Amino acid sequence: MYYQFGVALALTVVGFGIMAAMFGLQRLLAPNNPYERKLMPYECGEPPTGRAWINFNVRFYIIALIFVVFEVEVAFVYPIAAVYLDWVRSGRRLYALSEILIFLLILFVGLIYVWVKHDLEWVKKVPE
Amino acid sequence: MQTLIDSIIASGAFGAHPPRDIVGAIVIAVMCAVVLLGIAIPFAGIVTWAERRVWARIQSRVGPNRVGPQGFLQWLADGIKHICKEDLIPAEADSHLFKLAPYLVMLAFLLPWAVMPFSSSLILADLNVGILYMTAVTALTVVGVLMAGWSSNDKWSLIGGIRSAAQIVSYEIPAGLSIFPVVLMTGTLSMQGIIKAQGWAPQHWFLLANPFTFIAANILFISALAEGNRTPFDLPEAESELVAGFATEYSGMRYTFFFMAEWGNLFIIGAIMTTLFLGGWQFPHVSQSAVVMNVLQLIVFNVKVLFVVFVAMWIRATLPRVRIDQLMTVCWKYLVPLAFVDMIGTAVWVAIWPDGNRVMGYLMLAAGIVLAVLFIQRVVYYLKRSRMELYFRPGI
Amino acid sequence: MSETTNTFRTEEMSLNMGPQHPSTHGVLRFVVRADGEVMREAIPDVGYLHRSIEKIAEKVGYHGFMPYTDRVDYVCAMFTNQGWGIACEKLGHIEVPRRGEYCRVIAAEFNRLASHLLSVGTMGMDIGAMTPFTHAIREREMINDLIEELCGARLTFNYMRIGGVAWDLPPGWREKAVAYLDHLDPIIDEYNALISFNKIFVERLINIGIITPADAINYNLVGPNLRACGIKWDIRKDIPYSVYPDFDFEVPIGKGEWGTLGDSMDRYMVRMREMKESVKILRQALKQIPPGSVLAKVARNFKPPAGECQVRVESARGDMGWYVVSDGTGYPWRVHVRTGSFAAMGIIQKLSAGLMIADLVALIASLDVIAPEIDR
Amino acid sequence: MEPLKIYERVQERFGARVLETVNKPLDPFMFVDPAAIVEIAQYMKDDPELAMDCLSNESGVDYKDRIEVVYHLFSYRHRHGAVLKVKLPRDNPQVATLENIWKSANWMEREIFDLLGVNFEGHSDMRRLLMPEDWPGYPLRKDFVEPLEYHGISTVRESPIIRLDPKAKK
Amino acid sequence: MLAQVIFYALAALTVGSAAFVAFSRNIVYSTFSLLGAFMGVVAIYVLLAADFVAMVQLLVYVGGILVLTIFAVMLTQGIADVTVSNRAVGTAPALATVGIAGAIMLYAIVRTPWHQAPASAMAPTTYGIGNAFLGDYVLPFEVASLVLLSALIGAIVISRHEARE
Amino acid sequence: MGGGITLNHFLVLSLVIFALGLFTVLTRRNAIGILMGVELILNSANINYLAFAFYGGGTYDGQIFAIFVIMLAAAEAVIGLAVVLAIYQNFRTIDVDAAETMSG
Amino acid sequence: MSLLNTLPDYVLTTKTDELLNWMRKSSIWYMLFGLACCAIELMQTGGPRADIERFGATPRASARQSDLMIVAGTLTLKMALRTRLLYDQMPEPRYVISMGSCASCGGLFQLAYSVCDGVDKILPVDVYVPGCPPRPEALTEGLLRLQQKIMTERWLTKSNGVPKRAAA
Amino acid sequence: MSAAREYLHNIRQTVGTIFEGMAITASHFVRKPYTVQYPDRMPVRVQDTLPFRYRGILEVDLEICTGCLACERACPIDCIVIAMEKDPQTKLLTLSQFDIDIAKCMFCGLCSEPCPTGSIHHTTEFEGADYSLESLIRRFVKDPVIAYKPKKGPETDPRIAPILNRGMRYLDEFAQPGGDKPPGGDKPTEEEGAEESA
Ligand code: SF4
Ligand code: SF4
Ligand code: SF4
Repeated sequence: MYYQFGVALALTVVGFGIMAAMFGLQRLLAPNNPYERKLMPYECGEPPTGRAWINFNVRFYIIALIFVVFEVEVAFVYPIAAVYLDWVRSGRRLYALSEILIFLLILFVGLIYVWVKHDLEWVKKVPE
Repeated sequence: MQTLIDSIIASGAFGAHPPRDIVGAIVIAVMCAVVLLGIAIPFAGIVTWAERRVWARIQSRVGPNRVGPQGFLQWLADGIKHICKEDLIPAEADSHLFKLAPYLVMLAFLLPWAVMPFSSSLILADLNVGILYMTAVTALTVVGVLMAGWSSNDKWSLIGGIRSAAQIVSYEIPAGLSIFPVVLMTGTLSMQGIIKAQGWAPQHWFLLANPFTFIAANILFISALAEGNRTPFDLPEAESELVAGFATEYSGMRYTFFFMAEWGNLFIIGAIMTTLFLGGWQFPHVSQSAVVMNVLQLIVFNVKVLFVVFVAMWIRATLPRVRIDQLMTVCWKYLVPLAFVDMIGTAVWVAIWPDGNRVMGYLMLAAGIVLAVLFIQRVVYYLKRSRMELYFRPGI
Repeated sequence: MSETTNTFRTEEMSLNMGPQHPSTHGVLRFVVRADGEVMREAIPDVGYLHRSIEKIAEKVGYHGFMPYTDRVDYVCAMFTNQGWGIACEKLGHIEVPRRGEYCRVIAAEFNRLASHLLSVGTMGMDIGAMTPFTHAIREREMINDLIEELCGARLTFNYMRIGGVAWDLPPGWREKAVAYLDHLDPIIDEYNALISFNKIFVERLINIGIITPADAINYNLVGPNLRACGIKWDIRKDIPYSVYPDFDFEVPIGKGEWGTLGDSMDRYMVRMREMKESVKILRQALKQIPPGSVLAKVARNFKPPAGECQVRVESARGDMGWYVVSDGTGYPWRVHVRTGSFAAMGIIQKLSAGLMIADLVALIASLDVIAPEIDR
Repeated sequence: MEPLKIYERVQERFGARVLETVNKPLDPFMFVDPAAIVEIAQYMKDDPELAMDCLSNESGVDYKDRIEVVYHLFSYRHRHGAVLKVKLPRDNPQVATLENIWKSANWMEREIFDLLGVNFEGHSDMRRLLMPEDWPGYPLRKDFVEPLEYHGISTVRESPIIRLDPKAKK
Repeated sequence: MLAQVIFYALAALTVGSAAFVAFSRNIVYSTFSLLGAFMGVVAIYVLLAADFVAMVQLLVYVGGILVLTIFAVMLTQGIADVTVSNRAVGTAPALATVGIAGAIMLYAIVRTPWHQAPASAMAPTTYGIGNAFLGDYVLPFEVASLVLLSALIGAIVISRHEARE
Repeated sequence: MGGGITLNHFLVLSLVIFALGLFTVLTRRNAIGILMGVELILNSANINYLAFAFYGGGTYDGQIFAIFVIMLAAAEAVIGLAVVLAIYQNFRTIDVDAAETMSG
Repeated sequence: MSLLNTLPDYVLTTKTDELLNWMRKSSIWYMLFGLACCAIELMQTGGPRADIERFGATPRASARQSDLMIVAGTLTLKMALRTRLLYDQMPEPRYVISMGSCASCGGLFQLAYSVCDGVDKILPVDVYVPGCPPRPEALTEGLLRLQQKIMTERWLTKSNGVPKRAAA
Repeated sequence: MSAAREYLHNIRQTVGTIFEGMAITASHFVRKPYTVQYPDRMPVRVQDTLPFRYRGILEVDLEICTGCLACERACPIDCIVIAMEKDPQTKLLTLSQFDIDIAKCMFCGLCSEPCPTGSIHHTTEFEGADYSLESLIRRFVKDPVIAYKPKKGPETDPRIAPILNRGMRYLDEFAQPGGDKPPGGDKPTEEEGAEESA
């Protein structure tokens, strides 16, 4: 197993090595004379107004909240999904099935809740 | 992998009693380099060229055809041009993160190649959590994209980055859920294991194993498109709204890496689909020699992958783009519940027929054929309607 | 969840869309005040293409101004030509030969087809579908070939003259034109099936930028934008000019089948239907074009008597008003063009509140604004 | 209804504040008192007989001694139109805005202000529409002279063709 | 000895990023360096033959919690002024506390004679965990889903309710 | 785990991470910063679990505990960040002390 | 180029230069920069009939990734300032094609008060394409001219960072 | 339960329309690309496929230019410059300069309309891209030439006659005021094949 994950490590190292090499080549070949106007933020040819580091809409945040919960749930289901077949083969199918069903349904309730509470909708109207 | 290393040591290429781990490291590094330089990066490039050609043909154009035969080297030209381009870092940008972001995005593009099952024995590392690994590392893109969007200190980039991040994370859920049917039916997470559980004939593929897996395959494909920022979900680089999304400020090589990662991910999407649902490298056992078989399997695998990639391009050339709220609606109100139901259904199915149901496979195959016939009928209909002269040569 | 964002406003950001921005056709600029994805308002900023054509009219004579009218609205230059021609003829009391009028109508309707094709094509492009756009461009190219053969230019035609047209139909041209129309009909249907009825496309357009009929009139919207609000009004029918009374054709109006009456989808569909109508008109015109001369006698230094007039022609973007004041010399005293896009731009700020940035793009495309028509 | 009839109707309603009705063969029009333009416009919009629900065109003309603002009204209900004009002094011309009656006046008046310098009182935002904010003068006036350069960009360009004999110039 | 190299490299990565998280004055930098810490920990898990746990860590921490944190930072910070101005506890006392606690634990660690079994063979851990979930640990497993549900609902309620004021 | 890497290595490593996390928790006034510290601490705890499971003759209990810890960490993060959002929405700041004073 | 001749590995450099130039010239990404009537012809140049993508030229939305700015149309004074900024924001090497008489010298709008007569007043122009508007093939020809120009550039011998332009 | 029906309806509609769209795009794979592979890979030069009326770059046949200056006067933007001397005793006009600024020209055709001999006319040539503005000025007079004097009756000079015919044919293209023509006109038919290029 170490060898197998070692591959992942090696991939990272080698890949970054390749990237670094390309950057070196670019430094060798590409022209480079920055000046102040060239480095202005690109905004369709207008001088930019206001700073770009603004706080964005809260919707994305809610989505992320919901996402994390379901992500954990997905992580939990993996092992039992992996062994489910063995359990079925060894005749304890109803037991295993009910396990999975209960687990999933409980979280499905969560999804329904979020749904009916309109937390999945996007805000369209912004009253002044 | 170990066997290979052992054989190398036995051959005494590294002297009598070399330290085993060092040799292993060297071998692995070399193989990684081969895979990256020989397969990953060229495929990423070739996919861009192919996409431009396919797209052009659909739009009754020709597409790039000057660099090399049929413009085959277009991707190389693009790359080298970008090497020769100036590399700008905007003054207001946060230069450290700005430089770091491409590495992260590339990382998410590099790691999946470790478990890419090219053939029965051509695989860098057959992790026994392979598919889980695949989904986990592709999630790394989000951080890189957010970093790029934020550090550029440019409004378009920020919106693009955040859109992209929200989109990728949301669609990870249906993607993850729609993998489970296969896991439930095979009881393994390793890529090779999943492929070995299928046969070479279409009715033995998981795509047609039963209705639930069919739905799961579609859900996975859609979610994968969304995670790869492909049309109809290409909001982050929606050219008509946000100029170029989170990559607006990037130029030269750094931009190329985003570019490469995006199109390379297309290949990875294809690989996942092929492995899970299209029977991977499975090929009838026509020859005794392992080499021949491996070559055949390699070809089969790549053909299937490229077909999936082609479908993605085709969709891109057909569909318009959805809006951000519709994006979320599709994900949370359609795909996720469907995936839930689908998974439960598969669980029941497996509980009833633990070893699969052969008859169903043939039924599904028949249904698929009917669908294809209908489709071709429509195509012929449109060809008849608009009198345009037919033309079958692939290139021009 | 909506209350949340009411009480809790995330910080506003002001975005610059344009002047160089893929979605804004030509050089428009919008200052968008957005909250995340949702816009508070989009303030149009025009004038990046103000070429002072109205002033130039006072420097070059009546004849010399004809090529400039091409540039007032280059997407459908035939109508600007026609408008200027009709205005001058009205001022100078010139009678245009019937065949000339027919040539004008034929050229103009072909141009309307081209213009609508471009409009629906860019609509598709802004929604994100590239293929319909290129297909529309392909059809445009064919129309360009026809018009090129007629008047020698693809875009800036300078086809019409005061008192008629400069070139008669070349031999064999009518057959080609009819053949093209036969080709175009199925293409329009195919185009509909490809994009217009696509679920995603419809969902993107319905209930976006709804204009009530009262608003439409109050803001002086014209042409397809006005008809999309359910008002059956077409200069060609209601204040007939040229030889339009000879033809029978429908005036398609918005029905709001998909969403609400007067939303972007209606505007889009009205254009699609108008193309069909133009095809109808063209078939009749090409059939019943009379023989005769195409150009009336007009002095080289054309000096209309002092006076003023306003003529209205139905261009592809709707009622285009030419207000010309002559002082009896060879140079017009004042020329003012009132165009459809100008009014359409005026209403965008009102419509944009509460839309998303992506919707703004769709809205602009559906109103079919063309920069030079606004700025002139 | 015929334009002339419309003018009569307005005239008998407003009497002296309608200065004169010019019956040109092409488009007859009517000069009104700039002070009364709002009332007259409001009346013409509200009166059921006239029902001018659309201000289809508003433009300004610079006659060397005065500036005229021309309103082309139109009624979609009765399908008839009318032309109003107001005479304004050339230095600091001012007239009340019609923005509150017809929304379409908003941009047209901005354009007139931009190009002719007519100041519309009560207009919601009286900014330049087409020209840059820092543009000198009003281009459509007859005595407008083009500035030689703008932000360092010279606005004149010599023809690259050198005429061999100056006397042949027309 | 390659194993040692790798181990120390990973440990250095983890500790380094963690230190950056702790000491950086720029909240955005700390957030992004959290990524390094998590990745390092993932690798450490792998070294400890817990491949499945490592993947879950990658999935949940990097893919989920980190993204959520970044969102939170971007949402709440007036990001122009990111430096955390004055600290709750002064740096010195904090260092002292941490130092003392650390020293005690270090002492405990080195002094305790841990019974060390020889490193167990690399069994694929997924099945073991799965069987345990369906077997002995079935109750915690179901409770976990309840916890997640309550977390979801709670989060939604909080973030909405508070805003209604 | 060959190569002379013993249990103590991992324990010390986790100890260091724990210390850093503790330091973060102590010194940050920024609620998000505190949460980040907590995450670090939980990670170090997990390393301990796995280390003991690994060197303690490979039963799966350690790993299962680790997974539950991760789950709890996720739940905690979700709730915590929701609270952060709520505080921010009400007080436009996430300075913990400030929030306390203002809520009083 | 005297500097070039002094190089010992003259052949090597020139061959590499040729290779680089060949690659660069066959992947010219132009910025979507339609200003006026010519913009329509620019669109149609990208369209099916005269498909300019055959030469590897694709439109880009962002100036950061584009090599070529096709000034297609009338450049008003109000727009000129923005154009300059956009040009500044393109990374080098960057090229400019002036499409149509307006962009070249103001064309028929030299009479106008609000038009900047010619883009060459604010930018260095590489290729002028006459026409009003130039038909797509004409623009394609302009692109080919630009490619010829690129082929004459020298890369391995740089002076102050910017590649030396060979005399056109 | 209309909500559920709508839910399913949405799915069905989406799938159906996408199916249609994919069919159309698929059908385009086997259609002929519309591209004309300018400049090299095409059977016939684009210039030759353009119609006779195409307003390309201007061309002047000095042999038949009468020096009447009509074109210079007609051009709205003065991009034609003609200079002449009149020889006092022979009363012959000598064209010493005939320059057209192609960079400025707007290809409107107003100049070729009044030309009595069709000497100034538009060609189907459009390739004029160049690196400098100066090279875009067309200077037709190399060394001064005697202006053409239109004769009564047909042109006899075999060198000039074909040119004059071409010029006259070019003029014929323009509609004559009041001239009565049968429908379709009786024009030379060089311009066939504009569609073949498609
Ligand atoms: S050159 Fe001619 S076509 Fe091009 S922008 Fe200028 S006026 Fe329009
Ligand atoms: S074509 Fe028009 S612009 Fe050109 S020279 Fe002739 S008249 Fe002048
Ligand atoms: S070209 Fe024709 S119009 Fe011009 S001077 Fe010569 S003859 Fe007269």
